[in-house]
Amino acid sequence: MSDQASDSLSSSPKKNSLAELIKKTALKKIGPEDTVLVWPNLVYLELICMMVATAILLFLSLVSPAPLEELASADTTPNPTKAPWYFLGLQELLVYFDPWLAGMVLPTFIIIGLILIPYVDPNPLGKGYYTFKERKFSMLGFGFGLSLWWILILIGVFFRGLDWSWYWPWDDPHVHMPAGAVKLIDLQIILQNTLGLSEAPLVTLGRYAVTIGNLITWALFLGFYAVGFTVPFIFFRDFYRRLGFVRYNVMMFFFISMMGVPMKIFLRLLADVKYVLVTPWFKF
Amino acid sequence: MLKLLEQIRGIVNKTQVFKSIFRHGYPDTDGNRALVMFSNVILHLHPVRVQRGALKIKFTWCLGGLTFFFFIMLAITGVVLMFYYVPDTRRAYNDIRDLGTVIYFGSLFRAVHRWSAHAMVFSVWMHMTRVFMTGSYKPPREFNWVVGVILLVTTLVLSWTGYLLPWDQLALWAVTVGSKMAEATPFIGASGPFGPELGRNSGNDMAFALLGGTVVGQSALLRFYVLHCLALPLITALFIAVHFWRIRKDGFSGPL
Amino acid sequence: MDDIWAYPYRLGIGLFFVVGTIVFMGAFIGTSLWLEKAFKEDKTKK
Amino acid sequence: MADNKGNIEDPDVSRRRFFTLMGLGVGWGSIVTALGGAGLGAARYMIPSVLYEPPTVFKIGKPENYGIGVDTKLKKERQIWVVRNERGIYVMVAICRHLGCTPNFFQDQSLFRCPCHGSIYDTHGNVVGGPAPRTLWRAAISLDPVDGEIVVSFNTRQDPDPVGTPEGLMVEEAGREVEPYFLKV
Repeated sequence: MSDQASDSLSSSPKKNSLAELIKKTALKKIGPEDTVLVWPNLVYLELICMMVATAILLFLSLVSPAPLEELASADTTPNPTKAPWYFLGLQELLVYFDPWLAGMVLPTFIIIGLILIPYVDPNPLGKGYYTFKERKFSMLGFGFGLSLWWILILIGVFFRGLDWSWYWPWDDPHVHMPAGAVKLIDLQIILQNTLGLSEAPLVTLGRYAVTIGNLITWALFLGFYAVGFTVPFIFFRDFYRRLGFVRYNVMMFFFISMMGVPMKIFLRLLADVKYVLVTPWFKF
Repeated sequence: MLKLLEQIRGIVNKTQVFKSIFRHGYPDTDGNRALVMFSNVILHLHPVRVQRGALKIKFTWCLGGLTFFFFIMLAITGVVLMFYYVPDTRRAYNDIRDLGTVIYFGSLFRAVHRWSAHAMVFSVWMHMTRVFMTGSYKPPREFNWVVGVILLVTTLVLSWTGYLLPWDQLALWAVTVGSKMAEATPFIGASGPFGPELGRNSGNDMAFALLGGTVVGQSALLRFYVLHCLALPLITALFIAVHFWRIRKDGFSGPL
Repeated sequence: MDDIWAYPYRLGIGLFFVVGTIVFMGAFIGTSLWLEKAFKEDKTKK
Repeated sequence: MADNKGNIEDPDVSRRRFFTLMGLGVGWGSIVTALGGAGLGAARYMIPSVLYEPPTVFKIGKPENYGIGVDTKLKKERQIWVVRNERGIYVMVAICRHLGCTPNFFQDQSLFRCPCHGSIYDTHGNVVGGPAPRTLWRAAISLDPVDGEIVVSFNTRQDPDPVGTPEGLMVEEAGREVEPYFLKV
């Protein structure tokens, strides 16, 4: 995730940024006057930190003890069932994606994506100090993913009520929302109906009846990735060059997938699309 | 009065017992302050000297240290809670209720355990955000970021396994949902993509291995208990050790 | 597309989603800018 | 001994090299095999062969006890709904196909709604809203020849591939009302 690319594109000519780079990354001499003894400076700081944290924990525990719900029973699910706050982002994703995707594949992507961050970020600037200007792309990219996660958690905590329906703060949380106000439709059926395509399958592969609409959704899905990979390659060639072939492709795969998540959510919200792509084995 | 205390300290510091435990004098001279970091196993997590910038609260926000502190807190309160808990579906719920009603400070220990868990998840996220913001994952510290991500995962799995133990409604349904997700894993879950094609069914898939059965019942409770109280804390502690070791070897990334 | 403001609040949720994400990103970038500035000022003071 | 470039090698060295390589291969091979075997064994160990779980075949009384519509009285005890329509009886499993929560039946709307993630099913089990990817299961049922009670085989379940329609995920009803998932009584 480089942003020198965007830096050199936008503001300073290349020479300057190179000189700056060398200046910034040159080994700094650390003399004894720049360091302090850990005892007592750091050790006492840590002690104070721990005392404060203990005090806060004790206070919270006394004010709000751990809850205990009714005895577990397999026949009645509490309504609504909310996981602890840190899993509500995941629970909210499950509304928009099938369990295999929201529950397994997307979390795995998030974890692998996080692990890969240091290996796809070739920018030597911004190491060990706060900066936004020297690494705009990586800050914006990471910030976007983080914000998505937090907004999903926020929605799960405060805006979901009975039957996992959406409740604004001014809605009565004790009244069930009407069901089935909106019908969700697969994208290929929307295409079939609006373009007047035939519903008859072109080919049948076992359980898989491939229709024209289905092929178009495949094209749209693969096209989304294709465009995502090519556009930066053509228009931000410097960006590509700095990353190199492997880094660029790995990074872009996760980046495009991340952008796909809110896109699918919006397709669901604004166009009532249930699945973008349907096969007998998986749907999303 | 102060003088008297100092005299007592002087005598204590010279006794054979004190010298056998601590290999340094009272850390009021630079020499002893360095020696205390060398010779004390816990303080040895630190270097002798740090850059001035590493002390800035505004730089680290103490988040990594706090996460570790919450982990210690969880270990201590967790051991205390284990004295009164039996992982049996017929007993577990009542054991937890007893903690709140008939055991002195039982409710407090449980509350501290729970709040520490929330706090630990939060501080792990915040620590990660901070490390990203300061670019502290950049070479040569890439691998320590990876270890950090693993610690994030174990923290989340620890909390997930933890909340099955009270055997209340939240416990049962959170784990039911989680095990259904495992069942939906591609290739190794019975309802996941290509799972049935590869011969997975409810008797041999991922969720079955996780729960030790087809429903969230006794064997699932025992499995989660073992994972939560033994296996995962050990794994987490191991990775924390690696995490700290790498910080010591690679140094702080902080400013001067 | 009959009344998209009514339940299930599709447009409302969508807007909330966008605005919320922007606010969180603003907080993230803002914090980083603030800390950057704070550390620069520290340096000049020394 | 000569390789293809015509260089002559000392046969002793080459033989020693061969044995060293073979020794290394055998050594590392057996370590990998042993560790792999141990890993597979551990994985198999985690999958129990005998389960101590409640019975999955049980009786739910005579067909006459169930009137037209959805009967929810066995949801608590057995996690099933018994449904009778004009043609006969079928038994639906009260497990949401999304993530396994227990949906609630709303008599006024004739809908099942799941409290976990908001899936909505109609009385046939078709998905008419929410994230559920498949229709509700129907359990296999039969009549006991001795006392005439309905025998439910909880783990033998009908699970056809649904078709996406503007109305939701649907399965043709005629195809579902077949033995052993339907009783014409």
